[in-house]
Amino acid sequence: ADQALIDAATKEGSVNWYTSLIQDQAARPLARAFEEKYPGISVEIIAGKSADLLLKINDELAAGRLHADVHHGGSVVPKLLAMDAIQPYVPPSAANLPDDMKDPDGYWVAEVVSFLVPAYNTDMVPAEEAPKTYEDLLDPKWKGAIAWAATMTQGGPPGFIGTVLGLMGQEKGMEYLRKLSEQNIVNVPANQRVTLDQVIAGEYPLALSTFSHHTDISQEDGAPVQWIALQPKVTNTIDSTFLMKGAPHPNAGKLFIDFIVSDAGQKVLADAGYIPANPKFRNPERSPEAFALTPSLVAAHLNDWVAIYDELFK
Amino acid sequence: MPTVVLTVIIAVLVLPPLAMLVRTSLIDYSDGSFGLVNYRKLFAEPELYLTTINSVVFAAGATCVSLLIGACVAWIVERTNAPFRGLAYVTTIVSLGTPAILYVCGWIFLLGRAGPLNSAWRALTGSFQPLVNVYSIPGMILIEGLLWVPLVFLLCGATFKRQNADLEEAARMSGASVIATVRRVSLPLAKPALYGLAIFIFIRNLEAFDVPVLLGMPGGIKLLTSDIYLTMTRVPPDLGHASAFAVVMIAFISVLLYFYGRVSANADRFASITGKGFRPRPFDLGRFRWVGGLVVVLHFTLVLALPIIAVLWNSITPFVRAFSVKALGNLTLRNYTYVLTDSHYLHLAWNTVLAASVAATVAVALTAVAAWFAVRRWPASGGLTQLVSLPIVFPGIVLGVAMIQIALRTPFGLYGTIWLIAIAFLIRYLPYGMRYAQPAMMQIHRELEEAAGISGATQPGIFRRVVLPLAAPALIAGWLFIFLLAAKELSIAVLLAGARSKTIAVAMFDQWTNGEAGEVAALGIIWTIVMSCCAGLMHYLSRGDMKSRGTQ
Amino acid sequence: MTLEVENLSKLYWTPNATFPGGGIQPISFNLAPGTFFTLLGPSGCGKTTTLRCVAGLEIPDEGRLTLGPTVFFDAARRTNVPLNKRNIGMVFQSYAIWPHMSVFENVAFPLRVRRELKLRAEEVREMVARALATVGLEGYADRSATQLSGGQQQRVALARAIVRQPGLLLLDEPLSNLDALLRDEMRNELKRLQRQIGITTIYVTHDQAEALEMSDVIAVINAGVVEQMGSPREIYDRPRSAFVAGFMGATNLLPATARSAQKGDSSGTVAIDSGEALSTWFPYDIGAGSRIALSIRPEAVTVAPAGTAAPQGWNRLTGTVIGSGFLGNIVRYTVALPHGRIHAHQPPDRIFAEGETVELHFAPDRTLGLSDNRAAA
Amino acid sequence: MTLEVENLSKLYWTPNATFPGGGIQPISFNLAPGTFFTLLGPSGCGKTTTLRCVAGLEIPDEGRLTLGPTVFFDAARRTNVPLNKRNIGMVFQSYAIWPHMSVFENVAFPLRVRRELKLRAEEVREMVARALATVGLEGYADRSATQLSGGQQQRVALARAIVRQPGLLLLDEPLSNLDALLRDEMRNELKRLQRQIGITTIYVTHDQAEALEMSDVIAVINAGVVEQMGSPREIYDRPRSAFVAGFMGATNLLPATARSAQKGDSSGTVAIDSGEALSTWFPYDIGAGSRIALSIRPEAVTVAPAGTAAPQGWNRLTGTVIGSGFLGNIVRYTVALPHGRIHAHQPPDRIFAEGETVELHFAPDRTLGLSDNRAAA
Ligand SMILES: Nc1ncnc2c1ncn2[C@@H]1O[C@H](COP(=O)(O)OP(=O)(O)OP(=O)(O)O)[C@@H](O)[C@H]1O
Ligand SMILES: Nc1ncnc2c1ncn2[C@@H]1O[C@H](COP(=O)(O)OP(=O)(O)OP(=O)(O)O)[C@@H](O)[C@H]1O
Ligand SMILES: [Mg+2]
Ligand SMILES: [Mg+2]
Repeated sequence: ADQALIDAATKEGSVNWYTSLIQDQAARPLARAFEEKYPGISVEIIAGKSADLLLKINDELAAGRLHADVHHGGSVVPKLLAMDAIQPYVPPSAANLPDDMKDPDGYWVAEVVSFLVPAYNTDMVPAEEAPKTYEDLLDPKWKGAIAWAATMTQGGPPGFIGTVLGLMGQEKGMEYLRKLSEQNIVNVPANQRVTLDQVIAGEYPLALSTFSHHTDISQEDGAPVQWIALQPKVTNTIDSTFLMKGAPHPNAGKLFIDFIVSDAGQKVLADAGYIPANPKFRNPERSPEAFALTPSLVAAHLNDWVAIYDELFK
Repeated sequence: MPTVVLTVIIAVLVLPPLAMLVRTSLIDYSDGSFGLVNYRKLFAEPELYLTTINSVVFAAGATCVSLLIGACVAWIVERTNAPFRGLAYVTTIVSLGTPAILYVCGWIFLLGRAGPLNSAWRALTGSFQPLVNVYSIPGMILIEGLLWVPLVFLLCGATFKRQNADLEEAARMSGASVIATVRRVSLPLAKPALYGLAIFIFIRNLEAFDVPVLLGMPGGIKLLTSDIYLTMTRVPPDLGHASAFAVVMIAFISVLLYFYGRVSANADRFASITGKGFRPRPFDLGRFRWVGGLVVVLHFTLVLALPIIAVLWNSITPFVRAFSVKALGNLTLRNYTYVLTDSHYLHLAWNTVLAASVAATVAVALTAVAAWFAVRRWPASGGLTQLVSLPIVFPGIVLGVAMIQIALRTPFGLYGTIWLIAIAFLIRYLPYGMRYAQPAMMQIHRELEEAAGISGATQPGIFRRVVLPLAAPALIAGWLFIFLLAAKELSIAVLLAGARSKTIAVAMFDQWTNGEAGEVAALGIIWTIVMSCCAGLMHYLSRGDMKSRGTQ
Repeated sequence: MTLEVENLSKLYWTPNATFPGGGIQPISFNLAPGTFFTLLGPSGCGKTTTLRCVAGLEIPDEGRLTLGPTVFFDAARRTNVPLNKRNIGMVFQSYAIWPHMSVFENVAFPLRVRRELKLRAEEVREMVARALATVGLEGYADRSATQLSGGQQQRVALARAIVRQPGLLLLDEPLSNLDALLRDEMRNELKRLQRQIGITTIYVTHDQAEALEMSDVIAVINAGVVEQMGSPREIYDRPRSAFVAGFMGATNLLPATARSAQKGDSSGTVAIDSGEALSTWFPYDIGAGSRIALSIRPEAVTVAPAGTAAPQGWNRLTGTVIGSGFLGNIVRYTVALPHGRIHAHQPPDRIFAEGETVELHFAPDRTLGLSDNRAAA
Repeated sequence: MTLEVENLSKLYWTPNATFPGGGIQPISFNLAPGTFFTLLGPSGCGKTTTLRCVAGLEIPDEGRLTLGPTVFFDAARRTNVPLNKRNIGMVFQSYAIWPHMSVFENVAFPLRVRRELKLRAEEVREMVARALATVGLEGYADRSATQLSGGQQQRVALARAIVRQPGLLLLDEPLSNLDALLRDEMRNELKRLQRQIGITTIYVTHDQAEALEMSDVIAVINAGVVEQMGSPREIYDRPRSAFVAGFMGATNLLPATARSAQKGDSSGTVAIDSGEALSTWFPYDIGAGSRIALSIRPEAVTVAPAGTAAPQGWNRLTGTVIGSGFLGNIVRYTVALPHGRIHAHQPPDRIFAEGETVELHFAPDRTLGLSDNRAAA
């Protein structure tokens, strides 16, 4: 980053980072690394679910007292874009990223990505019986045995639906989903992690739409769980980071975004168990073929997907 | 005049969020326009009839469970010489200190399909059908009921503690057995407390999210709130639906509170602390002492031991897994080391204790005065009870949003500070304070206050020197309850947390959503221990205080 | 200070009732400073209600209440001095002992809450000790108030009422749970205190002897209405009605109807309902044809063996002894007449057997002809 | 049924005390069926404690308690019949009226909770109505118990105790808040009831007249110890000690020291502390040199103008009238002696002025020489 920006940022002294990244392992180490690199600028972490953070930003905007500088999140980008609340900014370090990891219009850059994959309990399901393709999920033996987290975000059933539609096309996709709905998928009213834990605990043998890195973490601890690189492609969601329009500390915000996307930042995220946006830091074994749900795609279709969920799976 | 001041204070606290609630209920979140669309949606629900019945059955059942267990145990502990009485307090305080998600998950863990009970059954019979299905209305009733047992226990305990033994002894002399005495004298005298509590818990259950959602949705049981939960988990949450529901609930509780007002209209009828021969003496259960002890132990097992064991288990296993001998091999204290070595939590703990204790103290103080005004029918105190009870219907997240909006519009830098959280806690827990304070005031015979007035005490003097000390057991119980509940309150704390005002609950939530179930459990256990120590200390101090006053 | 009570009234209405369920009808009296005023009347007649109105614990429906220069209450002008400003000492019928305080704290309370007294801890301790000594509870100061016997609690209530020497003392049966000996002591103590500091005192008791002995003025109340107010002698010797006579000390009431009108303070002859004619003294006017009762006190009746001659001019009746009761200093005989019965108190050395026929002799001036409104009450 | 109480004791210990704060020392008595037994004693002497032990409300420290064939309590054998199985009617000193019930429900309670009685609603109504009529509360059945005057509450408590005709009746000052007239009525009613169904009754009162008139047996208790137990006449006429004499009806106690030992039921002459020698009757043995008190009842003393001759053999003292109190049927004179004072009851027609020098005459057989343990008590 150029010195002018650093100076301006140092003058601002702090940056308010609204983030749903895991605190202990990602957010605080990242903030600490930034603070070490740029002494004099402190990172104020405002943590929460992306939904909660969006509510807050919404109210701040409505009251005209924006507090957030930098925000992180996937599903929120479309909403904020619609509200014209994002300041376009392309950090210099974004040059390291592939094209699908940054917004063509410069509104956002990817920070981390996630793979949404099915996971099964290896004690309950032998590896050879585990589903390999989308079609396998329709096997009657899975009736009532598949769970998913009933969160209405790209990371939940709507994202799965979007992927299916994207992979198979509207017509065939709908036909597939109809069949899938006859499997009586259990709506676990919690997030993906809890659903995965229930698989590990043996409550359900198989879950859809879980984060692959969660399974990786648990596997390391010895948990009887395995994720599946469902053929042809699993879902890939992008968590992006961006600068708020009218941010109270725009320069510090820019500097921080630049840091996140830089190698130093990406390394911290990789160490925390996340899958960084920069493929350089990814473990190729753990990067399946994926269908990317970009923010623009989500922005365009999320409501349709939710409607399909409401119709078929609720 | 003082009534007016108090009414204004409470109104200033309660009404802005209420206004926000009503406003939110009129917003159509799909396009941001105003209208009745949320109400229309609420009533257009095709299965409204069925879900209403489900909800009412669930709420009523759970209310019965908690009242039955809580009141029973409270009576045994406060009014008899059964053994193990101290255990009930430990149970209550520790289980109140345990975060609710952990608690509910503990139960799911125990009774779920993979739980020890069902696995044992499966191993025994080979049947794939589980023995108990927690994902059913009875399961939900049981777990929701157990969740509220501590509230009932603390409140009834405080009420029973101050009952005049003479009245019960007179019943015994008339030939009534212990049971008949309880049924015909002890319980009716505690009627305002019990009715108030029943109404309160019923409403709370009716609008509960967690258990209905955590257990009902996987089981395919739809309650009134299930749908609302879904709309609230969208991005951004559609708060309109929930708010509309809350507004409807307000109408409903107003009706219930009106009837409650009629039940408790004549305070004199429930006055058991009199100025003549008042002796709070326990019953001698005789041979049935051990039955009483058994009930206390059972209470301990159900409300504390079982779920805590589940949580404890989770905190020492590297990942979530069922009880098994195999798992004993790789138990680990890693989660504890992790939590204990991070000084970050110290800061969070301090924030939590600060916000929770401020909220509890102010809430108890306000409601004690409000209850006194209301019970003694001070002029213009008519609406106080209703006003104070209003926040009971605010869904946490709605209140949180309202607080954000209010804070953003106030000139002082309230936004993002711990004080905002404390104020939100205060508003949220005012109704709980009232539940403890009101029956306590009713127990005090009017003449005790009159005698103080005659002696020259001013109204504040009477309140401070006679009413407060006599109501102290209930107020202390209320304080404990609010403190412990606020300390683990999630939705508000998460929403209102600023960079420097996070609470333990926020940290737990964060870990929870990020898959650190083991760490959450460990943190939960540590937190429970800390809270139990706090509460135990508080309890001990107040008990010593009572003793020195010679009422123990 | 003079206490003036004017037309004070307070009625309780119970639900679904067309007449009040109790309370007091307009009542008026003036008490000179230092008067010991006793309210006497049957249970439920409104004594406590009257005290509570004076104390300011009930808001009267009507009336005016002043102590010296201060108007405590005036219904017409809507004045109402708050009770804690009235400087009244009161013993509640139910004691109203605070269970959360020790005996000491209970008694010290009136001193503690009045900041304007500015008492040092030492003084408080001394005054409390003195009050406790007065009621005979030395050594109980540190006891919890819930660990006292009934009589001890009552004494704590009394100590609390007198500890700060109030301007007006309201005592609602303050000695009812004490034994005669202690009661006697307390009575003297109270009387001494009352004389010494000249507190006007309103005293409620159900013990006629107590009322007669202690009071300057007695009011006999019946069903919320004052039947008679006056000095003890007046009330005892010249009761205004059969009710007062019957209430104020034991008496025999023989029903009769006045044939002719009778002037007050005159004597005449009356035929009682059972037929016998008796010479009677009428303390007050009696209308012709009105119901009256002849009141003869048991101690005025001499029981004599049948056939004994009565003193000149005395009334005599004949009857049968049907019961006797030993009361220590006297024996009470119950003698059945052809219609009704008569009680007579005799010295314990005069012994009659049950079933014995006896003559009853009593002087005409102790045979009082009184209007009898009891049926109406 | 015979009630046997053997060595019952119950001591209360207050914290930080090396001696008990109250209670009863071992006490024993046997009551034949239908006995009316009265406990009499100063406030705080342990009357209520005794009742509570008999009722089963306190667990005695020691002793044995049987009613007829059933052993209620036996400390040695650890028997303890639960109180609700003892079929006892009790009036609490604090009434213990249930505030949440109407008067009717309060009284009906003992009938309702005893299923084994199998009463029809009609019968219950009737029995309650009868009990309420007994205590003079007809028409109050539907009142809430909190809307009653003190005396009315007490009567409800009484009605509740008698409504189901219990096997044993324990009454703790049941009439203390009632006026003399009503008390008299209640007394008769109680006595009638007690005779009619032959219930053994233990009665606590602080009213000596009541105790004397109603009781078959009286126990005078002092500081947890029974001082004397016996029939009313015995206790009144032959009190065992100065305490009993003083407690059982008003008396004058003149302190003295017995020079020589004295046999019981003999007469002698004693010099009182102030010097005068008086002829005295000794009902019980007296040891040489022990402190005694001469007890002379006020009604045994005749007040006469100075110089009047005393009847043959009577004692005489000279003093000055320093006070008089009108008690209705009598006037109480207080006469100052050179050392001490004497009360004398005189008929109201005998009038002495304050300051007048008078003579006091009293018969030797009414001058009782009694051991005086009061200082020790
Ligand atoms: N719970 C208690 N703890 C300690 N001491 C007590 C307790 N109850 C009573 N006492 C003491 O025991 C003694 C006897 O009490 P009890 O109630 O039997 O007296 P009583 O004879 O009924 O007196 P009263 O006529 O005043 O009612 C009293 O001195 C009292 O202070
Ligand atoms: N709160 C009330 N509501 C209705 N009636 C009441 C209330 N308080 C008292 N009364 C009635 O008013 C009447 C007078 O009551 P009060 O207490 O003045 O009687 P009292 O003369 O003190 O009697 P006692 O000698 O029995 O104490 C009684 O008949 C009583 O039942
Ligand atoms: Mg009264
Ligand atoms: Mg007693």
